[in-house]
Amino acid sequence: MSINPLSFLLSIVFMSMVVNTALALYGILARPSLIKKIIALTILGDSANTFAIIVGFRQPPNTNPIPPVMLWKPTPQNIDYFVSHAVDPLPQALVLTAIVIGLAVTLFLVFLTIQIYRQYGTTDVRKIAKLRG
Amino acid sequence: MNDMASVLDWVLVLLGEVLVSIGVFFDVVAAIGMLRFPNFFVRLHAATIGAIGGAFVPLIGVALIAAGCDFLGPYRWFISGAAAITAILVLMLAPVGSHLLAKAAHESRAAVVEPKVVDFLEEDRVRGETR
Amino acid sequence: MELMSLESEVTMFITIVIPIFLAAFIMYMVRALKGPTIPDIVLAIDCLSYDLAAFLALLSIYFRSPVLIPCAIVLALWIYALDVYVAKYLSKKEMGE
Amino acid sequence: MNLLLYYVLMALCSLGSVIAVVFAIIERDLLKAVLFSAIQSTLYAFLYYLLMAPDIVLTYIPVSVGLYPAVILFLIKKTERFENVETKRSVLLSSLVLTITFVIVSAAVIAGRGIGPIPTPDVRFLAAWYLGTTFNPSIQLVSAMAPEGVTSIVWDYRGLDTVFETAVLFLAIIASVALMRGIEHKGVYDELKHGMSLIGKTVTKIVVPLIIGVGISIALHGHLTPGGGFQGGSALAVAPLLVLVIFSKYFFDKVGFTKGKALAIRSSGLLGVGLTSFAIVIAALFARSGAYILQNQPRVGAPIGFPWKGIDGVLLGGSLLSFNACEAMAVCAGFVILFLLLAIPEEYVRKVLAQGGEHEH
Repeated sequence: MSINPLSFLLSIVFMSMVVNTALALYGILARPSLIKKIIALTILGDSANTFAIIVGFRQPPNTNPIPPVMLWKPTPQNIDYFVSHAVDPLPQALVLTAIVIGLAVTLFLVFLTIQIYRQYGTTDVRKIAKLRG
Repeated sequence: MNDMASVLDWVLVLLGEVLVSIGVFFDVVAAIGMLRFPNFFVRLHAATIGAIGGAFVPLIGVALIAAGCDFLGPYRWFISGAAAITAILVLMLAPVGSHLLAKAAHESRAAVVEPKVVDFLEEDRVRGETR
Repeated sequence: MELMSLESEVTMFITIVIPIFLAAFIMYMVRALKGPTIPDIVLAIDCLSYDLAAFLALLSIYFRSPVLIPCAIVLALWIYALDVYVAKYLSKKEMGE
Repeated sequence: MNLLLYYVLMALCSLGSVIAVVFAIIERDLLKAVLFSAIQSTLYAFLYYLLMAPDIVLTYIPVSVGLYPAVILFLIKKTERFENVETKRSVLLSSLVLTITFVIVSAAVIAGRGIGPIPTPDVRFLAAWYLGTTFNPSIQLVSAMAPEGVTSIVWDYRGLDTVFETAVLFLAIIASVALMRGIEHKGVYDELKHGMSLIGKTVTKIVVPLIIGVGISIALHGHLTPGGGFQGGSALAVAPLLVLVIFSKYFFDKVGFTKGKALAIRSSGLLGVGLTSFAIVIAALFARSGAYILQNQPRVGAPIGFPWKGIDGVLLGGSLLSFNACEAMAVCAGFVILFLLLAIPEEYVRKVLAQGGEHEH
């Protein structure tokens, strides 16, 4: 059994993102502090975004890929080179808006958490549940 | 291609490589210092070397290398200028960041001042002469 | 003696330099994760990011992609903000005062 | 160009991010957890750089290094710093060893047995279509005529998606504003009492124009080099936040920059996005021809389009330029509103809330 080193190293990147997602889910579901939940939520979002970008990655033979920005005059040869070497721009365009919206949603959660602290005097969900019941 | 590279390009590239080598040396030295020094106020010295020697000097080197690399086409001036701007930013921002951090750490006693002979800042604060 | 071309010389130089940078980054990472106090962590992140900015500028030559260089400017500018926030947090005033 | 080195950089970077995430999740001191997640963000930004996504790096660094730690620090300062759990050092070490082993072993299994060569040399057909038509004068009727692939997709090929995403963004901001309604605070700025040290203030006076310059150039060059409205807007939002932290909130009261003015800037940005998306339709009404909403370049049956080339062959990018400028204004002003609300002193808010409760009930 022979292992292609490039494939192995890219699999490490992919599996790291899987592990990060799992850790972030643990943080969201099992940790009591609301602030820790917000931190874990942002890590979850970033890992999910990274999956999308890895999907758009490519490896042209014997050289590195280039970003999806065309720097040369639009002659047919240059366009051919660009199409055969640039990475997929679509996941990047989707992730771009996801990051900014993620920040806005995080800010909303921050305001909610502050409001909860004003009402109950704690950010620990176990204590909040006791106070309610 | 080989003959096209002029002497000036070679001089720029070699000068830049010397600067990058110096920067990398400082970088490793600063990292070792960061790891080995005993407490925060001593580590500030290593941070200075890491920011100025390890980032400012290699960035100037990158600007020179990029200016000499004619295989990058006309866009090499883009790399060169941007690297020089980054170098100036690092030169301005890194010391101020460390200053603010050190002042806050001293004020809040988040890190111990050691080795200490005399601490005038602390005495002034006790007498209420700083704000 | 045959002279090396400029392009292969630059590529070889950067290939040699990258592992040394990596060694420094790993040492900074160890300090940033070990810590013991908050200012230590921030200082290590600071150094790591400034050096990373230099490294990114070097890599944009290595990848022959000039459009990658703005990332270095952005990283060097915005890591300063992290220092400021943590310093403000450590001082006694509230964040907005 | 050594491909092995390139992939080793990527793998080390992601392994480092796993270590940082383990620390961030296990750590009990929330301030340290935020800093560890900042390390993770820096490493992710490096990973995006290596995956050749400069647009993402330009958005991700201001958001996750410049804005997000500040927000969480505001939150921790207003609430509490320590999480109420026991953490043992052995748990940390064993989870570190476990995760790293799992990553390496499973990667070896995938590479050896399962899914075949993962780095493919080709992209999907749709991506090849986008790349081939983003800047192609020979087929102008289907081209976006802007050399930046990502911005063309954001505002031309998939413009309607982006308009609705903008709507989601502003709903989230409006919801936060609604939570803090009826709370206005004003104070007098005192140079000696408020803010941080003089060195910090002086350098910030130099840096803030630089940040604004970088932000505006990222936003307005979005159709030529990596950048665009979202990137430029989130980069610009760091400047007011720095002023807020270093000079204090009362400095904004002194120069007269209030929540209402930020709201006006945001609304005019949104209005600009709306006008740009209907501009060709309005022009076509006068010219008596067909047109599409969100149209950029001339299409079949709709001959009017934005100019893509200026004098001396300068690329204008059609409607992308106008969209980017308006979106940057709107995003930046939206975040500034939230930071101004976050900076109101907690004591004052509690006082107002207590009084308001008495009046209403």
